[in-house]
Amino acid sequence: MPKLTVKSATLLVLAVLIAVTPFFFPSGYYYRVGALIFVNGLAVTGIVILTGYAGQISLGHAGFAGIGGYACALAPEYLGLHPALAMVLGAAVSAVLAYLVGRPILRLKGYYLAVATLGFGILVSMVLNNERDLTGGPDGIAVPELGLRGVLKDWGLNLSNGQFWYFFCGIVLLLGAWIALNLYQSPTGRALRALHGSEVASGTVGIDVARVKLQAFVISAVYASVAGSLVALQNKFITPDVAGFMHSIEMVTMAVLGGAGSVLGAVFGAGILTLLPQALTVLAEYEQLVLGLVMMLVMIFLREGLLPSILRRLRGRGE
Amino acid sequence: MTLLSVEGLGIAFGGIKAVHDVSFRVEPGEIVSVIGPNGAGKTTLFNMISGVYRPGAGRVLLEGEDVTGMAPFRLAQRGMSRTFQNLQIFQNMTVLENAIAGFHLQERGTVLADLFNLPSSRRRARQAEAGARELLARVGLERAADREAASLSYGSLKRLEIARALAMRPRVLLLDEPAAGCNAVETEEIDHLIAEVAASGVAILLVEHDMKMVMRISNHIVVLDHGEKIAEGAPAEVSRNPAVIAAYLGTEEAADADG
Amino acid sequence: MSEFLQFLFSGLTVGAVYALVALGFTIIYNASDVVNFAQGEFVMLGGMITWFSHAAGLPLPLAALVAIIATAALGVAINKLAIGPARGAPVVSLIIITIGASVFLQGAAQLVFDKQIHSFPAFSGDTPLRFGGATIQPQSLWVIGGALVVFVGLWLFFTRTLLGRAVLATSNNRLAAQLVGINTNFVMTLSFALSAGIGALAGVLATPITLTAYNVGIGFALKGFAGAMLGGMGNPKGALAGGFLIGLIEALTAGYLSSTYKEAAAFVVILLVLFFMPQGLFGRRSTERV
Amino acid sequence: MKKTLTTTVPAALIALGLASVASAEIKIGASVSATGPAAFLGDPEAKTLQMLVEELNAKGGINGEEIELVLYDDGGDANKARTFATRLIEDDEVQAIIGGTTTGTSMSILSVAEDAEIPFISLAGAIDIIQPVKPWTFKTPHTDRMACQKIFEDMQKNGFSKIGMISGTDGFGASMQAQCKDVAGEFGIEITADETYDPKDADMTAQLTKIRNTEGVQAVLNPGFGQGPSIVTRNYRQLGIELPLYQSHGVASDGFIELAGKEAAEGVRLPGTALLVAGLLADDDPQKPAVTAYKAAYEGKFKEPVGTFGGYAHDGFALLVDAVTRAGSSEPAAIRDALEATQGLAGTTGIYTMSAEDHLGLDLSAFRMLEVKDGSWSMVE
Repeated sequence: MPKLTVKSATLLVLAVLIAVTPFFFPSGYYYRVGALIFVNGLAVTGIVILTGYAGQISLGHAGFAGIGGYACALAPEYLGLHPALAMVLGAAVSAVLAYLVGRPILRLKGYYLAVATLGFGILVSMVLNNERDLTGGPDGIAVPELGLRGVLKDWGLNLSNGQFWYFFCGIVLLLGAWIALNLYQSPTGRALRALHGSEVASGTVGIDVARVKLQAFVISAVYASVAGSLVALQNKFITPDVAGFMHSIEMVTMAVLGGAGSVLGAVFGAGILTLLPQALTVLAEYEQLVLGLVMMLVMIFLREGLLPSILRRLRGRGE
Repeated sequence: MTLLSVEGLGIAFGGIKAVHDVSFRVEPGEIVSVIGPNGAGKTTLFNMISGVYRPGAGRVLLEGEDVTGMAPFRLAQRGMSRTFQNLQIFQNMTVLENAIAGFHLQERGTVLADLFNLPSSRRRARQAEAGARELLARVGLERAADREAASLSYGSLKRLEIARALAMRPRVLLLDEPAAGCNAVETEEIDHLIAEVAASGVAILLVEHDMKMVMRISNHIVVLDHGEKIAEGAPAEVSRNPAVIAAYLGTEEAADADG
Repeated sequence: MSEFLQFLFSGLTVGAVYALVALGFTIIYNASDVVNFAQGEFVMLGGMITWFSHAAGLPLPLAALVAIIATAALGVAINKLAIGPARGAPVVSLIIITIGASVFLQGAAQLVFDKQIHSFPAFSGDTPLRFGGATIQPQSLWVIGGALVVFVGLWLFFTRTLLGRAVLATSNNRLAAQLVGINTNFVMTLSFALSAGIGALAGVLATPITLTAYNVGIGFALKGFAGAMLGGMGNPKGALAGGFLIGLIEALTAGYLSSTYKEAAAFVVILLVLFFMPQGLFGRRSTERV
Repeated sequence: MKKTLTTTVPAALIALGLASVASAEIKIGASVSATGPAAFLGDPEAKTLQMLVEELNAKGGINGEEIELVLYDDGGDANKARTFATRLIEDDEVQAIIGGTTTGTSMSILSVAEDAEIPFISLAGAIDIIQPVKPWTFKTPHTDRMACQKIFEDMQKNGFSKIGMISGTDGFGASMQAQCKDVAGEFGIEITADETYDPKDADMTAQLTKIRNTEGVQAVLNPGFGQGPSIVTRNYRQLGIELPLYQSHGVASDGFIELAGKEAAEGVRLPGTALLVAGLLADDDPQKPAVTAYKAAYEGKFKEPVGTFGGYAHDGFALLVDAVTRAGSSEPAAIRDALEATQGLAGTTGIYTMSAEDHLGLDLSAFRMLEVKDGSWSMVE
């Protein structure tokens, strides 16, 4: 068997998944779920870079998703920007903010880093909740149409709303995965993983630990921001929930559940946690109970995450 | 010109002087060993020189420039590298990647190039990989290149750490017990490697418990006891120094006999 | 002046609850290096079980006792079933495990009890006490007194009893503690029981003021966590001071600045403290060994 | 949370789309916030809908056809609500949707429903939901603005012109706070103190002290739901503030009196619905039958007091049943047209008369000014 690199294998699996699964969709609703999985997968890919590669924790990344989302609501209205440009602006604002906040925060480690990022996320969501005149407050705010679907229609590609967002988010996820995989094998990615392995040793080989940590933080913030923008544009509506504490936790859980070290694991984790509430609707009140149980069991028994554990077991059987 | 000079270095933890007023110099191509009984402050001294701890007193000069308390990565940029007594290997990476990480200063470029896999990024990575493979061959680990670093034996990890430290082509190299846990053959290999590196003009500062090795390869020896320098000089001089015998060699032999 | 006093009372009342939660955090953190995000659920359970037992006919003191014992048992179970098996896992995994426990307990509480808001009578009536033009509910004194008593109790326990010293020894160096014959498993069990019990006590004392429902835990957990962090993780004195400080900052911000950003003030202060004193107000700086 | 009446584990597979149930003729979808921060509102809504569907089917359904309710819990999350709305329409193929406990979730659902041309009855307060009028969207609760108007009317009658407000920062409180500030001028009322609290706060004496110390305040208004208003009411009495306290319809339930304590709640006024004073309604009151029937059924079944929010769900369902009955068809378009033609339907909240311009169909008269007297709700003359 010709040896595939992790990068091409991951991209291939994702591309096939995105292209082939729609043939098995019984209804349009599944496009919606697929699109959500891709968007979550994108945000979680950012967490993979921060947590999986660089070993840093953030319990506040939903804050960046909030910034990305609200940029798409506010920039078109106040700055007259096209929603697509608003998304870019949101990413830029998130990057700058991540840079400014990250510099002091990333000196902290472990639980201290966790609480600092958590505080940051809560502050963002508080602003979105409280600045009602600007953000619409807890009730949320409308987001303009991206308009790309109309353009595609003019070109003769007629997609339903659900289909359009499924494929659009799928393509953005592929792009995000490609970038994350590039980073993994690159000098910067190596530096990130090195500092994960040993911060002290990283210093002695000349890695500016503070700087590369900050790079990882900024990059992952951009991922979260773009994901937030995609949710907002897709829903044409956004509420501060997107920046909430529970959303931050959800992102980290998805990453760690799937296997924080790999992009495919991230998408896998995003898939599981996105599908879980959809599958559990039948089990009525048990949703929270099951979710909590899954979180605990996976972390206790499959420490490296679901996907790596499954792959290892498969490989073990194969050999 | 003196490559590394240490002047009156000292540090205290919670009121206890771990290292006090230690001075010495290391010239290019020279191997200087720091010896002393357990707890004499050798590793603490190393940590201060290499910027892991900020010294409470004294100065560290690198090529005449004051680098006291400078962050390790800046020291690395100025040509100082080190290994660790209790191994600081990137356990989450392969052997080859560990060695490549040593080339960080040569291979790093802009993040954007790395994110988009631009030719410049690939070229840098390729060059680093070639250099890393060469180094692994030099320390005899070329066959283990693709293994997880965590799966290597202790002796191999020691060599890997030296390879990583050499990757950045340091002018000053600090080795903290490079032969600890190695068998006789491995120790001899490391011996040769150190001599070879020194011969190329690198200043080497060594902490080592293997007295035979120390006596064999050192040009100069600094003896610490209770954080203070009690003697220094050529190996032959030091080994005859009664204070050293009393404070160090005696206890060390006793310890060796015990265990 | 009476205005300031009123803000002070408000801050102390809320701060005492935070302090109790922070003390609970501290005990578990000391014994196991785990920050237990489910700490807030212990408060919730303390309140909910007391309400439930009381409504089922038990006299209030007995209902409270049942709640504290049941919650302590749950704390032990969480240690045995979820945190013990994950010993040595990275911080992220431990965070997710304890948040998982928190989500699980909430899910269980809404099934076992309900989703309504509940309360039970204050211990010493509802007639407010007056001091210098300001008023305070008698129940507030119960909560503040509770926080102080628990703190002094813990202090005596840790400094004056052999068992307490064993806990401290375990927190300093688990292996060494085992070597000198301390049963570290028992110490862990004890710590979780104690921590959960204190959380439940906070719920019992505070519910007549704050009311309770299945989802009130996470709010207490965040504030208590922030308080513990502000004071310096792992230091009971810090936890007490940090908890009260957060309460006071909130009340004074609400009183003198803006109630809209009262929550923000607490988090801004925490961020500032972390930036400038990364070990918190009372924490000790640690040196990494290499 | 899907709850068909026969819930089995194999149904989990069905929910994943491997098969689909198609037994009932009329399929109604619902997405409410039975958990999460708005669970206090959404939980009674979910219970009410389940209860009413069961009751109706026991009586033989509508025009002889059974009703199937597909109920999901969106946890108050707008993004989830949109997913469930998509699922209800595309996968469950429902003919109408009731739900949207909060304004945010309602806005999410309505955009899906409008696109798919499925009638949607929202249970949330904001006026934006039905203004401008959207062809497929209706709602049952009064708008926040109407609640403000009702309260200010009463204040005006009592000669108050300067008031203090203390609002929750949750969606309900924040939205009503904004509406009240907007409409206050029309009643010659000036808001001289404007404070807020977090829905999880345990003590509001700091904010109330500030209001008390504000020059010239004659009354205080507290928009909010959940435990916040109960704590505000207790703190209010603790501080010995003698000014009249107005609460919002957000706490219009017997539970409020219980939580705030009878003593503390004494004298509190709020705009409520007939539901709270079922026993006090005149026998010829057109709302009496609906109100008493619902109250008896709900309190009998769930052993907890009825509240305004469950009432919204009751009315949403009643509107729908009425529309389907009149339309004689379960086609979404026919249901929509019939909904818009609703005339004089007496619900628990008020008497609904819809039109092409008005998809709420209530006026201020539906609100009754209530006051706590001797520990229970009474009507203010």
